[in-house]
Amino acid sequence: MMIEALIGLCLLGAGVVMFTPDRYAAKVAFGWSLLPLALSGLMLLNFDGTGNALLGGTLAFEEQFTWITLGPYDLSWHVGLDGISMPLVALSTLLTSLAILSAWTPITKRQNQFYGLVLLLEASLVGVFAALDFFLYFVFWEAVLIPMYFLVGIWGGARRKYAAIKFFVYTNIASLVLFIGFFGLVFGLGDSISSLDLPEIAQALRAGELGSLAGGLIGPELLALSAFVAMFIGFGVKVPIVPFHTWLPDAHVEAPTPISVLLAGVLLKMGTYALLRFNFTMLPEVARSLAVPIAALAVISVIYGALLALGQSDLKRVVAYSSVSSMGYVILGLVAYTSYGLGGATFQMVSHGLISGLMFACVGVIYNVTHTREIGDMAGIAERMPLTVGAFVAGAFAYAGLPLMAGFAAEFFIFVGAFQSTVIAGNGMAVMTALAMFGIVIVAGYLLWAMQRSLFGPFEFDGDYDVTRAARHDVVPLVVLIIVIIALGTFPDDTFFRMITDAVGPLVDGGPAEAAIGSGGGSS
Amino acid sequence: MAVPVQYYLVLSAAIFCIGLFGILTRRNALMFLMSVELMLNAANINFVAFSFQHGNLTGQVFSLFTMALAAAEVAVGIGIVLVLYRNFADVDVTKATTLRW
Amino acid sequence: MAAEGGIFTFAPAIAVLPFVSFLIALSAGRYMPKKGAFAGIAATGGSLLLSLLMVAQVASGHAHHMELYTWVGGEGVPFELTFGILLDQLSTLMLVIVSTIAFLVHVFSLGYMNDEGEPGLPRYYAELGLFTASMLAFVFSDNILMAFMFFELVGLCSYLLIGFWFRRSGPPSAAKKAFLVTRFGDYFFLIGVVGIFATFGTGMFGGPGVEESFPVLAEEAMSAMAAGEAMPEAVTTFFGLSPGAWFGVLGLLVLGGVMGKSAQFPFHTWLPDAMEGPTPVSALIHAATMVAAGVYLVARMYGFYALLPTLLAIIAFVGGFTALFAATMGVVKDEIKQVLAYSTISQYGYIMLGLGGGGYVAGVFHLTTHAFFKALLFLGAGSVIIAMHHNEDMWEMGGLKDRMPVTYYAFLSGSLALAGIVPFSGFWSKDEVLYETLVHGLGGSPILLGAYLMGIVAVFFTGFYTFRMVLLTFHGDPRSDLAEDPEPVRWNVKIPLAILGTLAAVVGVINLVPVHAVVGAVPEFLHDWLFHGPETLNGAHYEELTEQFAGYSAGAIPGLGGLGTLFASAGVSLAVALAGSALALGLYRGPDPAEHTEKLGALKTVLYNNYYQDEYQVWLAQDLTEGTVAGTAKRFDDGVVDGLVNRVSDVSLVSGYFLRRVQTGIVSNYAALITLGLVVLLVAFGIMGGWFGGVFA
Amino acid sequence: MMPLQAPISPDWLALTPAIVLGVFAMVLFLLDSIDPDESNDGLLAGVATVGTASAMVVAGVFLLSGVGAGEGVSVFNGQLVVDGMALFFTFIFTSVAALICLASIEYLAGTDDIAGYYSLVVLATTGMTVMAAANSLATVFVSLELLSLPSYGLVAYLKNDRGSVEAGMKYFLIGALSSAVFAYGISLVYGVTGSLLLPDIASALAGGETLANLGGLLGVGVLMLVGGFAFKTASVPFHFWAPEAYEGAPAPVSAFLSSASKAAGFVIAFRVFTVAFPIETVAGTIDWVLAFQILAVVTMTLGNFAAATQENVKRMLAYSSVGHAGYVLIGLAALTGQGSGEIVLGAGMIHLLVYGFMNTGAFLFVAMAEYWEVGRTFEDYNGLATKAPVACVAMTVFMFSLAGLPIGGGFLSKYYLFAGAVGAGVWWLAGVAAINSALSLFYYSRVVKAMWLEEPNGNLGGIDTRGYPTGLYSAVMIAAVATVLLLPALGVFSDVAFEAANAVLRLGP
Repeated sequence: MMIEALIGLCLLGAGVVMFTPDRYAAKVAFGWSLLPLALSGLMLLNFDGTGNALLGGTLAFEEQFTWITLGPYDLSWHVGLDGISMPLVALSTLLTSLAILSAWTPITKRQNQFYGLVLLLEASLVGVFAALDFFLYFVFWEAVLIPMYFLVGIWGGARRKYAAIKFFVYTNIASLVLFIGFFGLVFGLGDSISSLDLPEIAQALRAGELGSLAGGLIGPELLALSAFVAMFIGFGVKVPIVPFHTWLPDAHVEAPTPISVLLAGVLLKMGTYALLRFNFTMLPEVARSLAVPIAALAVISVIYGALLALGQSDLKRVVAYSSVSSMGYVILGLVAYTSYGLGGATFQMVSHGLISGLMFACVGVIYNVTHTREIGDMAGIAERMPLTVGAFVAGAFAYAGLPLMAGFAAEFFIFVGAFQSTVIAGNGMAVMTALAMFGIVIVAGYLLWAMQRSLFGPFEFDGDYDVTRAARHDVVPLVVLIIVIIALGTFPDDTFFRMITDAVGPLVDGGPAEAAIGSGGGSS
Repeated sequence: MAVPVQYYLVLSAAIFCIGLFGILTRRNALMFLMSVELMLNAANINFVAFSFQHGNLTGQVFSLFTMALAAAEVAVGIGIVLVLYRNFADVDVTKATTLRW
Repeated sequence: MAAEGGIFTFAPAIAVLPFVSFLIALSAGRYMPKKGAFAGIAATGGSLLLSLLMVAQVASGHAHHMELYTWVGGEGVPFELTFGILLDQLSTLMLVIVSTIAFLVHVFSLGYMNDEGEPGLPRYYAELGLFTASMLAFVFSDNILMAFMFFELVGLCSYLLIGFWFRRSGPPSAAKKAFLVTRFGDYFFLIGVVGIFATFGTGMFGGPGVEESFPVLAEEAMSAMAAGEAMPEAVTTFFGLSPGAWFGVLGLLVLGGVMGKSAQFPFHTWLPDAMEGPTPVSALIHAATMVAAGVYLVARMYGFYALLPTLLAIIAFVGGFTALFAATMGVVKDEIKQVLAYSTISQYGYIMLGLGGGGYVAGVFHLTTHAFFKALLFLGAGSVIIAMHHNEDMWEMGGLKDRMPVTYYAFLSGSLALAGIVPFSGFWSKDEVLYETLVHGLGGSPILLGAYLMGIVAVFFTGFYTFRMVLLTFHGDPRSDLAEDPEPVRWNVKIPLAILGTLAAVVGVINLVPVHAVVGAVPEFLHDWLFHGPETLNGAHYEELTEQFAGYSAGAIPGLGGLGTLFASAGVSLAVALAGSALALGLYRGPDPAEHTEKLGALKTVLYNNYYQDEYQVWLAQDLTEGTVAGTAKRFDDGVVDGLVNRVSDVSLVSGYFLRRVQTGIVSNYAALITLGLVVLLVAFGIMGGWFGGVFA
Repeated sequence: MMPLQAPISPDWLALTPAIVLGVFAMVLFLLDSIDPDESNDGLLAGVATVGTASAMVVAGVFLLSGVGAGEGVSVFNGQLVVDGMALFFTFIFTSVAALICLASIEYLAGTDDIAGYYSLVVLATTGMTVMAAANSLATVFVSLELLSLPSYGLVAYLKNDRGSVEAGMKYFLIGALSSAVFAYGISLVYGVTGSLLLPDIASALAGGETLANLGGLLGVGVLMLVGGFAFKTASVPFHFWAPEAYEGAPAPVSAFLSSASKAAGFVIAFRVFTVAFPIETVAGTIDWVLAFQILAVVTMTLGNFAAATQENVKRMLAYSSVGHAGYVLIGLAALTGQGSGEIVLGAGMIHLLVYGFMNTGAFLFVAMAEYWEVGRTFEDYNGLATKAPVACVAMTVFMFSLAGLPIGGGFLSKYYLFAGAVGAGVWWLAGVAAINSALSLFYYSRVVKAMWLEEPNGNLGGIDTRGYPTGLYSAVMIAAVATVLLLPALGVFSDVAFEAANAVLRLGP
């Protein structure tokens, strides 16, 4: 019942906070958010899952009972964690608490609603990562949109309404596309499945029981291919993969900082997590056959995103676009189908969550003081707010892949895994990897350039706010994040990487996947 | 024996079309109502004819239903035309266009 | 290992101590006397002692390797990534060099930073400590991944320390440039590391108790190929290349990082800018240690490069060319630190030349001597800069030799070493570098002779700019009021200078090759030291490799024989050095020397502008990448990609607008449309269903 | 749950809901005739509400206790059949009607002849319940008219409101036309098959030679029937009345028509086409599945795209209700024989159930806004949440549930409809539906945006002066709670819905 307790705590907290007077809402929300955080920490300590959740691994904190029977299919409440989802749940709870803390300064109106929605968001995020039944998963996946719409739309910047509706509709279209694609598979499986249980479906698909659809009009191969493409696009929008990324900068720039933290930190991971769970776990053959275009998309995302970041003058936009770039690495790692590639990709989800969260938090703290994010509007503020700038520098180097920080670990794993991958004939992946790796140079380029322009040099600031040190509760999240980032980068194995590699093992060639199919039960 | 059923069918179709034509062309609400009546009666002709053809009474009974309902319909219709006139000082159905798009 | 565990168990402390001082200075620095300087001094002193102990231990015949911890492992992954310590002859030697200079620089900083009352000293000492820790850790890394990690960390520290004076506009920009240029090199390096792991499944350099190391695997693969046998399973080459070719590619990629860090052409442009940092930093990082990291890496994995003649030739040529190229730029500089910067670039060119020319010992030798005398020169320059109130223009100086004798004599000894005048250390090492290149060039690899020639010519310029610098700074009459009565410097400046001055003069004795050749009694300490390293990591092994795979063999100048060649080469280099020095003396002697640069004519501007190297690189980075490419990408993204999204929504709204217009509000139109719709349906389905046949039949 | 076969005797007792409704309609007349002059709003509303509610309870009990499971109870020689589907829809009609009656108290305060209003509502509901059970084209036609005639009156109920009158006029004229078309269609079908009982029609066609001879005639007839249903369900091209009627009519009536009356149209469509014209038999002559596919696409597209550009919230809801008719049409359009038809049919029924609550709720919220004299356009709703947060939460639930976000039952039913379309091989239909659904999110969220994101523009005084209308407010709340609960608790209804769908489909061939 741990997961239920976790989600329940968040929902209950949301309810409580909604009806707390504004004066106390911030404190209450933060205090409450520590409960799920503590609980997830407890779960992390007691985590006893092995193997892959979808391929017959033993799950931690698993619960399953039938929810609704819709015609031939059972919808069930089925939750559980494996080595892939556990880190992401922990990430969500941690970032939520820190986001709430970092909201104390900027959020001044309708506070109880704000914090209530944030806790609501946390509940749905945990649900997304924990759900193992498609409809349950989809409920949480869509539920995330609702709080986000309000959080961006009410507390956002000047063009918040445009950004909110764009994010809302864009991602909703994506959801519909992936929904249709996925149900193509469900009906293609015909009688071999009796529920929308993801493990059952995944194992049935891997056991090659996919039939044809529309009275043989769409054969199994075509069906698998089109479903893969549909789901790839659907999830790709969330990631986001170029060219489906344009909602991101708008949402990021307009969203209030704490929400940008969650958006970049956790919401984008929903997409990559889903890609790993659905596309790359359920349809490995298709993924391999499409390795070239997918890897190419990954490389384009990395380089193109980095170049766009280089072209921005708004600190938040810079970070937003570099998220596009970093997510490209994840795709590259996923398509590699090596333990280092898949593991690194998952590790990158966590590390990028922390690092981008740190960067956005820093930008936010600076914004709280200067009320501008334009690189040109300020210079040499390091003199006035040393701690914040120090955190910013740390975050920038973490982003640029400085060793012994999480970013380097994740990216190095991805590079090694992708380089030695054989999914593309003639070591094509090695070339792709080498190309993608140039991202680390561009990243360093624009971050250092931005820092030199805005943080260092003689102090200049044309604005009528006096630039002084940030409040302590603004800096705490930054410090915490830096510590976690370094911890992950220095001891990847002892933190998450071992459980991750254990969970992705069955996906790798020669992994115990086939064995799992048999024992996994459920299918056929 | 008697007149082949096709003729009735043609007749009813003709009447139906006349009614339809009336609806499309007349702007007076009452004319509109009458045209509807025509169409309903076209249906009645069919019912009676087919009932004769099939040798069961279902059709004839149904035509009675239809007439009754037509009467009720006209009653309601007249009421509406009345309030229409009260509000728009006209029974021209094309005049009342405050609600559109 | 337990047998000689003993003192080695303390090895990690060598790096940990400075790291602790970093933490102390960072957290408590501002409350401490001297803002945490003492912590750093104590820590580096401790590292120095430990390093010396390690040397002693290694000297007693035991190289040592220990696993620190597993970064990534377990059955989940195909190969482990670990951290470990490799203590052999090479690394211990380097440890001593680094910790010595770090120690002295900490002391010197008391004078240069504290006494000058700089703000932000805790940050300074923290960063200094972090750098020392990373550098030492890099030195004793036992595998290339760990090496890369700390290679990057020293880069970070360099960035932070160059930008220490972030309130000015110059330092941050210089720091950015330094990091980016080296990062560009590291990009290739990282590909190389990834490639090495993908190829060999291990990144180990080797050493006692290491069963699999990539240089050895590479050697096996190569010899297996040569013998026409199958390659060892552990090795997988890519793109269907032969081992030789593929290893060459990997070697080149790693070389990218080396050239970036060691400021070899064309990645040399960051080093002169890096002089924006505090002078002690320049001495420690940008002269003696971090810049040495690149060449040290080549020496560290020499067993790999020795297999690849092409790579060796490339290294030698890059080295030779850089040596000459940088030296020529040094002759016209006006700031003292600029001259030193270019001379640093040039000297590392020599080290590369030595390594590429098959002179493993020679390279390491010059690395050692250069570390000392260049650190000395920078600290001397620092002392002068203190005296001149941070004015670095040599034309403002002059006549300082009487006013600050300690600095002068120390500086002079350093300069003699740099110029390569017998018997100062620089002479011995540089001469050996050139000699090794020459003999291998004569012996079957004539291509090296080209590199050798460049090296020899560079010697002339070295002598010239060195003594130009000395004369302008210390001799003649003071050319400014500052120079009239310079600010005195205290013990904490003089002592390091004295120590280094002595070292610069005498450290050459560790490898007196020519002397040894005549008087066998005089040992070649360094040569023996390096030749008795652990198997596959010692000079002897490397010699075999170069001979077997690169076809290097010692030749001699016809008619002179080995000994003759040795002395001929020594004589030549000495003569050239003297000639250069003499020219400088001729031009800049006297109370009030003239500039003379006009004599160079058009060449002058080219030299002043450093052959326009910065210009094209800045153009590449800023104008092309940031301006053109990124700008275009931005326009494309906003206009086309995002524009498309917005157009779609516009289109649907417009179509909605037209659809609602169908609702005219006139009920007759509705009736008409309904009829129309029904009729259309009837006709369509009628034709489909083939009706109308049945009805009127 | 397993239906425990409760044999009900005499069998006409299965019609209890309809009977209850009829009785209460008479009671209302009685009360009115006792003292026609001063009318007691509360009493009348109470009676109507109790009547419809009790009918709802009976229907619910019958439904869950398995009365009419499987073949169902056939009454009056099969003229009427009370099976799962009949009871399911009866439940929808009566629950909506109950909400309407509850909500109308304050809304109609001040108008005369309130008794007439309520009795018309109850009578129309009676008509619907009979439609749900109608098993012969005769009963279908009669009950349809029994629904239509009161509806005309209800729409034009505000005799002095031009909008209401004009709406009534248009609704009536189009309705008359459609019923004429419908009647003619029935006559043709009768001509071909010689019967009006749906099963008999099916068996008459089963042979095939009838089709061979008179296929064309049947085709014309069937298409005319389609026209009749299209009118009731407000599907293109017979939808033109809908925007006007919904906008002009009193808001509760709009809710009633757009939820219950639409559902009634669908129930007869479901029954007639699945029972009387099994697609396997008639596909060669008249492929009504294809017809409904076309109608579905056109209807949902027109409805949603037109709704996207409205300024008036009520009219937006009207068009969106046309769009939803398009979605539910998938229930018929996907009966291609491939895949399991029960999914789409069941999903369609569930969607109508959920829609009954969320759409009624939305219109009732509009009614409340009119009661507060806030205004009708999106701009008028600006900042409403600052004054009436709880009500706005309810409206948000309705909007997002209509848009298919997982905050209410609308999510499950809508997405399951799409899934069913994919399963039936008409994935392109699902694709079109997806585009529409995304667009609908855009315009539904405009309401939410106005209420929560915008600042008030000073037209919210009415909330303070007029206060909360108890009945209306509670109706909205009930609808909201029901909508939300239908997400987790849908299982209660989904089982019976799918059983009913199964039963109906098995009746076919």
